[in-house]
Amino acid sequence: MPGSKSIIPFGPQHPVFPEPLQLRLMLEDEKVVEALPAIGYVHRGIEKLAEKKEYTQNIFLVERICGICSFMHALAYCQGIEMLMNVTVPDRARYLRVIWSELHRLHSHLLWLGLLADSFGFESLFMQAWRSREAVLDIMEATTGGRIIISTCIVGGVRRDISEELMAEVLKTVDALERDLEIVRPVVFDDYSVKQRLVGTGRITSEQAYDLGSVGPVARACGIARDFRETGYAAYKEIKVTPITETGGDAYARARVRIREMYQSIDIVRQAVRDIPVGDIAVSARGNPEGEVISRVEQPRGEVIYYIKGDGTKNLERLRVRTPTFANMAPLLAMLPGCELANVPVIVLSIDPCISCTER
Amino acid sequence: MSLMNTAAVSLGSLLQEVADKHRKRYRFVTMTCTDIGDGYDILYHFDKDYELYNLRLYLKKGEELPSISSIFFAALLVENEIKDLFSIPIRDLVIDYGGRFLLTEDAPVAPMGREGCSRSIDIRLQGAPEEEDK
Amino acid sequence: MHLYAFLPLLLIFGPLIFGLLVMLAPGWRCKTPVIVLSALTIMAGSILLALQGPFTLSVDNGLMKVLPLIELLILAIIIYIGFAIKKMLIIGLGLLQLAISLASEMLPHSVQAYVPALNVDLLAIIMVLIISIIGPLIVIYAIGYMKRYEAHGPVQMRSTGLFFFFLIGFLGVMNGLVMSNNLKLLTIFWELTTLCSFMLIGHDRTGDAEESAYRALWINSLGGAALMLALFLSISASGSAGLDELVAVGALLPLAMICLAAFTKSAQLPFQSWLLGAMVAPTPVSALLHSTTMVKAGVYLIIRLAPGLGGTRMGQVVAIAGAFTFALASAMAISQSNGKKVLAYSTIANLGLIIICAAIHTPLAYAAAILLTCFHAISKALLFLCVGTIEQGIGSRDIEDMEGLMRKMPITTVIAIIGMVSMMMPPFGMLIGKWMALEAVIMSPLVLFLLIMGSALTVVFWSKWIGRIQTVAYHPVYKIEDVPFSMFAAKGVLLLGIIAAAAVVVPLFKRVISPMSMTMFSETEVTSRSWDLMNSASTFIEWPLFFMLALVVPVLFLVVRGIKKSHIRQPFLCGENLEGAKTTFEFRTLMDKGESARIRSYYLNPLFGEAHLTVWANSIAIALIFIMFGVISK
Amino acid sequence: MNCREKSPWIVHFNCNSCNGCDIEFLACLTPIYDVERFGIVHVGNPKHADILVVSGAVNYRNVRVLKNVYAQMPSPKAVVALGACGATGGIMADCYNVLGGVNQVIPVDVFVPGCPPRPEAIMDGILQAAGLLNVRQEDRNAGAEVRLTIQPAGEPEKV
Amino acid sequence: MVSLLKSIINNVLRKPVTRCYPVERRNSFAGSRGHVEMDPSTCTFCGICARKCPANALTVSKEPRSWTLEPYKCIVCGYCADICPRKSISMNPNHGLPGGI
Amino acid sequence: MIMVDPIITALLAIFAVPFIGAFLVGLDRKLTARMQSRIGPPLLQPVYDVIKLLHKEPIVVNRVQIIYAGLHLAFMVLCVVLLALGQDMLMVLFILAFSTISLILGGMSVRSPYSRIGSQREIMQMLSYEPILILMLVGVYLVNDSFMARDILASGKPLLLSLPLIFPAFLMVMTIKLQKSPFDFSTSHHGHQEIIKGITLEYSGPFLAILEITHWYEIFLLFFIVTMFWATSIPVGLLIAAVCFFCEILLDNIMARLTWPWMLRFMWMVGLGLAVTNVLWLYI
Ligand code: NFV
Ligand code: SF4
Ligand code: SF4
Ligand code: SF4
Repeated sequence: MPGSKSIIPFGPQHPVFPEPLQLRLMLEDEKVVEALPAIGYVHRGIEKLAEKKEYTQNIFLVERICGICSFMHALAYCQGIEMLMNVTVPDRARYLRVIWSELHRLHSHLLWLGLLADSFGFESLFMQAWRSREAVLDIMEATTGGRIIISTCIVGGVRRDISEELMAEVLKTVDALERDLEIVRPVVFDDYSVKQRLVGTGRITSEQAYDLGSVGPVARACGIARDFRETGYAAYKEIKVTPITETGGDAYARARVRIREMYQSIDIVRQAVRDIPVGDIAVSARGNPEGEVISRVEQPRGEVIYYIKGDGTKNLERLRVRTPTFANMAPLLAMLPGCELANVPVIVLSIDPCISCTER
Repeated sequence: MSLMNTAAVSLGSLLQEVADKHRKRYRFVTMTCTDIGDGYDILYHFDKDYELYNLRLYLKKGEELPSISSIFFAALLVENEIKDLFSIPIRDLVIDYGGRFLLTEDAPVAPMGREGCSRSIDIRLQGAPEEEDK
Repeated sequence: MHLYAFLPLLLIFGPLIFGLLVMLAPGWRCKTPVIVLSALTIMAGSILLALQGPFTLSVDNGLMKVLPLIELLILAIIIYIGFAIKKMLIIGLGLLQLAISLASEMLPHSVQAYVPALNVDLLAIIMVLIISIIGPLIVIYAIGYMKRYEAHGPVQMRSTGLFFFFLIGFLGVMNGLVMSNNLKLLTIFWELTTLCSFMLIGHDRTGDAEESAYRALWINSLGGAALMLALFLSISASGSAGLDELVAVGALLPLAMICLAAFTKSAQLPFQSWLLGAMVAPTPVSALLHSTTMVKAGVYLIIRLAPGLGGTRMGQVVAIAGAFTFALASAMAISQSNGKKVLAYSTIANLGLIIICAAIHTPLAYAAAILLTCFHAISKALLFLCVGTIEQGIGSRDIEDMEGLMRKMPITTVIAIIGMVSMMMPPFGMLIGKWMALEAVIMSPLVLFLLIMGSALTVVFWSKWIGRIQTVAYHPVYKIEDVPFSMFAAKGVLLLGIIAAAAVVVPLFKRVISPMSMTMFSETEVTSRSWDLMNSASTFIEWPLFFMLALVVPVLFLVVRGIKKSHIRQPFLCGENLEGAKTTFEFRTLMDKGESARIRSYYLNPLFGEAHLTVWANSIAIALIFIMFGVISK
Repeated sequence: MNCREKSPWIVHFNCNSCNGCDIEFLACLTPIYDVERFGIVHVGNPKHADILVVSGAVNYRNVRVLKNVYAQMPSPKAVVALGACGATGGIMADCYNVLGGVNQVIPVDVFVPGCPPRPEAIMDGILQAAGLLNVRQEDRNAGAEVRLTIQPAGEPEKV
Repeated sequence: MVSLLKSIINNVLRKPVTRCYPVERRNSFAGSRGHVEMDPSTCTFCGICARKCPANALTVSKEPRSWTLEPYKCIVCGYCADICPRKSISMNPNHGLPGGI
Repeated sequence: MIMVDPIITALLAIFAVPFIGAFLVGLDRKLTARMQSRIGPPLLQPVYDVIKLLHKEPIVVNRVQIIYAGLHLAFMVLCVVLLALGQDMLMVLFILAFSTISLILGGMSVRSPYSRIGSQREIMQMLSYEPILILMLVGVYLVNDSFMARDILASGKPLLLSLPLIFPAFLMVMTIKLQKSPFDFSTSHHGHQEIIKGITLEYSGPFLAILEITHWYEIFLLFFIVTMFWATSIPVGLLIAAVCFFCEILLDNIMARLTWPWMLRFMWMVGLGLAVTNVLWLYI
C-alpha cells in the first residue's frame, strides 16, 4: 500500500554527517525498514588525476584523498612506488613512518569518538575527545609542520626528522593522552546512557562480517582478527602488533576496539621512540616506476589497498585505491534495517565512515 | 614487477571461478579496471589470510560483464562504480544504480576511459540559485 | 389540546409520521422538501418545549395498558429478526426479554401504581434540545449525502426512503426516551432505538454491514434485557415503575442493572465493538448514533440516575469503569489510522468521561457531565459530517490519505479543524468540561489517575490528525469544493453552533447549568468547597480567553499579512529539493530520481495496538462490571 | 545592528572536501578554540544560519545541494569558502568531476587559504564574514539583493 | 558517568583551556608550513618550482622575470621550497590571511 | 508576586520574565561551556541571538506556521500571567499544554520530514510528562486543598516536605522541557542530531525568535514552579531552584541522549511511579 511507510532523505546536508552522503530511509513509525545510500557528493576523480601528475607530485594528491588518514595514504602510495622501484627505505625513516602513522591513528580515533558522541548528543564527550586530540595535532605540527595533512612521506623515506627534544615531546604528549584516555575510556565502556545507545546497535554476526568483506575495527569487533600491521610493513616488523578483537559485533564492540587501539597506538609510539635507530631518513630514488604492484597498509579504519601500475614514465598508467570504508559499506547496509531512526547516525558513525576516502 | 598469485579467467568461466573462491572462503577485496585501448583489463582481488589472489579478465570493449554481486554482495559497490566510470555494461547487479552511482547526468561520460578525461570547466548552472519565488 | 401534551406528542410521534411521509414520497424532488420541513418542525418543537419550561405529564391509565402489547410486538419483531438472520443469540435474548417482560406483567397490578408517564425536567429539555436540533441537521445533511451515496453505494442496499424513515423516526424515539418517566415506556423506547440502529447499520446489506448490525442488535438486546430486569426488580421492590421513584429509593440492584444497560448502549468497554462496527453504515447514521441518539441514551440514563449513585460504593465502581473506558479507548484510538474509527473511540472515551462525572455526583461533576454531553454532541456531529464529506471527496477515510486536504477541500478542512480543536482546546466547551471533571474527581485516586492518563492520550490522536490535514501547500491553489448545499448548510450551522456555544458557555453555565446542578443537591450536601469550585469555574473562563483573543489574533493577522510571496521557501530536505517538481517535498535520491518525502504519523502499534489492548482491556472491564454487582451486596 | 556580528550562526556544507578542512572547522568549536565565545553556533540547518561555511570544491552532484542550501538561508547571509579547494579547487582543480571553487556557484564573501587552513585562520575568516553581514543587510535595504559573483580575490602575489 | 562527572567538575574549577585566539596569539611551531614566501634576490626564475608544484599554483617566466603565486590555489605542501635549487622559497610559519572582496 | 494590583503584576510578568529567562539561558550556556572547559559566550548572548533573529528575513514555508508560533508564545505568556496572578494551577498546566500543542501543530503544518518527526516526538514527550505534571498538582491539592497558585504561595508548610517524590519526578519533566540530555528529542538546542532541529527546523528569523522568547518564558515558569516547592521562604526556594538549575546542566553534560521509546518507558515507570506513590500516601 503506498503511503504506508515513511520515506525521508537522510543527508546530504545533515549536521550529524560531517560529510555529504544520502541515505534514503524507509521508516515504519521510527523503525528503519530499508536504507539505501546515494553517494557521489564527494567524488572528484583523483584516480584519473593521478595518471596526469608526476608520480612524485602524486604523494601530495593522495594525501588529499582524505584529510583524516592522509599520512597513511601517502605511506601506502610510497611503499608501492618503492616496491616498484626497488628502493630500500632507511631504518630511521621506517620508524618515523610508524610514529606518524600511529599519531594519525590516534587523532583519527579521537575524532571518531567525538563524532560518535555528538551523534548521540553527548556534547561534553565530544568536547573532551577533541580537546585531547588537539594535543596530537600540536605534536604533529611541531614534528612535521602540518596539523593534519603532514606531507612528510616521500618516495625513499621521509622529509623531516624528529629531533631528540621533539622525541621527548612526543613521549610527553602520548603520556598526557593516556591520562586523558582514562577519562573517556570508562565513559565509553561503562556509562549507562552510552551503553544504552551502543550495546546491540547495528549488530552483525561474525559470519556476515566475514562474507561482506568488512575490514578494520568493524571486522575486529566481530572477532575477526585481522590487522594488516601484523604482516610487518614499515617498522611493524620489529614492533609486533596483535590485532585487538571484541566479539559483540555491535556499535559498542566497535567502540571498544577503537578505544583499546588507542592504548595500543600509544604503546607502539613509545616503542618506536625507544627503539628508533639513528641514520638517514631518506634515500634518493632514481628512475621511474614500472610494472604493477599492490600495496597495503592498515589505516585507522582498516586496510587500504593501492594498486599501482607504472609504465616507465614519470606518469603512472593506473592508480587504484580501495579504501577501508569502501569495504565497510556493504556491512553497513546490513546493519541499518531494523534499527531506530535515532540509531541511524550512531550506526553509520560506528563504522567510522570516510566518504571522501570511499569516493576519491 | 607484476602481481603474484594471478590467474587469467575468461568471460565464460568467470562466475564459476568466483563462486569457487566463495566456496573456499576467500574474501572479496575489490576490482580494478584499466582501460588498455581496445579493451579493459579487469582484476578481481580476493584475499585470504593476508594473501591476495587475483583473477585477471580481459574484456573487449562493448562486451557485457556479468555481475558477481549475487555471489559476493560486497562487489555491488565497485561494480556500480566501474559501470559509471568506464561505461561498461554490467548485468544482474543486485542494486543497479544505472550509471548514476558516482556521476550525475551532466558529468563527463566514462571519465576513466583512455579518452574520457579531457575536461573543460563547464559550469552548467542549472538556473540561478532559486532565491526568487517560483 | 394543551401545549403540555401537544409538544411531547409532536416530538415523539411527529418524526415517525414525517419519516413515513418521506418514505412514501416519490423521488428526491418530493422527498427533499418533506425532509427539510420535518427537520424544521422538529427543531421548532424542541425550542418551544424549552421555552415552555419543565413539567410532568401523566397519561391515562387505560392508555398505559397498551404498553405491554407494544412491548410484546417489539420483542416479537426482535425474535423474528433472530429467526430471519438465523442467530440463536438474538432469539435467545429476545425470549429472555420476553420472559422478564411477562414476569413483570405478572406482578400484582395494584403496585404498578400511577406514575407520571413523562417527566420533562430541565435535563430532559436539554436532551431534547440536543436531539431535536442537531439530529435534524444531520438529517438535512443526509439529503445531499444520500443522493451521492445512491450512486456509489453497494447495489444491494435498502431503499433510501426506508433509510430516512428510520433516520427521522430515530429522533422521535430518542425524544420519547429522554422524556419518559415510566420505566415501562422507557423500555419500549429503548428497544426501539435498538431496532432503529439495527436497521440503519445494516442499511448497506453487505456482509460487513449485516455482521455489524447483528452485533449491535445482540449487544443492545443484552442491555435491553438488563433494563427489563431493572424494571422487574424496581416494581417488585418499590412497587413503582417510575424512574424518579427508583432514583429516590436508590435500590442498588435495579440501578446496577440500568447502569449495565447504559454501558451497552453507550458502548463502554467491554461493549465497544458494536459502535466500532457501526461505522460501516453511511456517515449520517454514524453521526446520529455518536452525537445525539443511541449512545447518548446510555449516558443520559446514568446522569438521570446520578443522585441514586452518588456517594455509594457502586457509584464509585461505575466511575472507575467509566474512567477505565476513557483511558483505554483513548489509548486504542492512537493506533488507528481510520478516521471514523478514531472518532468512534473518541466517542467511547468521552462517554466514559461523562459517566465518570455523573457517577461522582458532586455539583461540579454534575455540571460537567451536562456540559460535556452538549458539547460532545455538537462537536462529534460536526466531525462525522466532515469525515463523511471528506470520504466522499477523496474516496478514503484513512487519516494518512487526508494529507493536503486543505487544497482539495479547503472549507471542509477548516471546519474539521475547528471541530477537532473544539474537542481539546480553549475556548471551546470540551476543555472546560474536562477541567471541571478533573477538579471534581480529585478525591478518587484511581478515577483521577485514569482520567489523567486518558487526557494525555487524547491529545495524541487529535493533534496527529489535525497536524495531518492542516498542511498547506507551497503556493496553494485552492479548489472550491463541490459539496451539495444541504451538506454544507448542516455543517455551517453546526460550526456556528460550536462557536456560539463557546461564546455563551459562561452565561450558560452561570444561568442554567450551575443552578440546575445546585438544585440537585440539598443545602447540607453542598460543601463550601463545591461552591468555591463552581464559582471559580464560572469566573475563570472569561477573561483570560478574551484577553488572548483580543491581543493575539489581530497581531497574528497583521504578521501573516506581512509575509510576501517571496518569503515563502521550500521545506528543508537536506539540500536535495528537486527543482521543477510539482510538489515541494520531492527530493532527489538514488540515480538522481525524484521521490516524495513523507512522514506517517506514529501509530505506536506495539504499544497501543488495538488487537492486543482490546483483549485485556475487555477482561478488566468485565471484571469491573462484576465488581459493580459485587459491591451491592456489601 | 551589531547583534548580527555578535551572533553569527553557521551552517556547514562539505562539498567534495577531503575532510581536512572539515575537521579543522569542527575543531574551531572545541574547547581549545571555542568559537562560541563570539556567539558562533554550528546550527546545521540553513534556515537558521547566517553564514554558510563551505569546504571543498564543487562537483557535479553537490552543486545543486550547495545552491539549495544557500537559497534556503534567510538574508542577510554570508559565505565562507575554506581551503584551496573552496577557493579554486586547489590541487583537485583538474579532476574531471570538479567544477571549481565555490564562487563559481554562489557568491562567496571570504576565502580562507591553506590546505587545510588552521582553525585560527578559519576563525579569522568567519569573523570577517560576520562583520560583512551588516554590509549585506545594507545591500538588501538598498535593494541590491543579487550580488555579482566575485572571483577569489587575494591579489596574486607578484614579484 | 562518575568519571566524566569528575572531569567536568574539574573543568568548572580550573581555568578553561581555551586559547583566546585573536587576543592572545600563540607562536607558530618552528618549521610549520604556514604560507609560501619567496626571496626575489636569490631566485633565478628557472621555473622548476612552477613545474613541480602539484597544485599548479605557481607561474614563473624568465622574460619578463616574474614569479606569481596564487595563494588560494596553493596547498602549502612545501614541495617548492624543497625543490628550489637556490632555496629562494621558504615556508613562513604563520598562516595565510583570509580575504574576500 | 502577591496581589499588588493584578494589572501591574500581569504587565510585570509579561515584560520582566523574558529577561530572567534570557539570563538563565545565558547562564546555562556559559556554565555548559565551563563544564567543557571552554570560555563560552557572553552572558547576554541569548539576547543578541534573538535581536539578530528578529532582524532577519522572515522566511516561512507557509503562512499557517506563523499562526502557530504566535499561539505558542501567546499561550505561554498567558500561562506565566496566570501563574503570577496566583490563578488555578490546573488551568495553567492546561494552557501550557496548548502552548506545546500549538508548537506541535506548527511543526506538522509543513510537509518537511524532519519537522514532522520532531512534532511526533514532541507528542510522545507530552504523553510521557503530562500525567506527571497533573499528578503533581493533585499532590499539591491534597496538601493545600486548593489549586490556586496564590494559596500554594501562602501556605505555611514547604511543599517539598510533603511531596518529596513528586519533586524529582518534576525535575525529570523539567529536563524534558529544557531539552536537556538524556531527553532532548524533538528539538535539538545545541546538538547535532538525527532530526537536525526537529520541530523548529522550518522556523527561521523572527519566528525562530518567537520560539526562543517562548522558551525564556517557559524556563522562568519551570523554575518558578521549582521555587514554589519551598514557598515559605523565598531565599530557600531560590537556592533550591539554583541547585536544580546546576544539576540540570550537569546532567546534560554527563549523559548521552537516549531514545524516545526509552523516555516513554522511563517516565511512565519511574516518573509516574514516583508521582503515584507520593500521591497515594497523601490520600491515605
Ligand atoms: N576510509 C578511509 Fe580513510 C581511513 N582510515 C582511508 O584509506 O579516512 Ni578518510
Ligand atoms: S583545501 Fe586541502 S584540506 Fe581542504 S578540502 Fe581541499 S584538499 Fe582537503
Ligand atoms: S625554483 Fe627557486 S630559483 Fe627557480 S624559479 Fe622557483 S624560486 Fe626561483
Ligand atoms: S607550497 Fe606546494 S602548492 Fe604551494 S606553491 Fe609550493 S609547491 Fe605549490
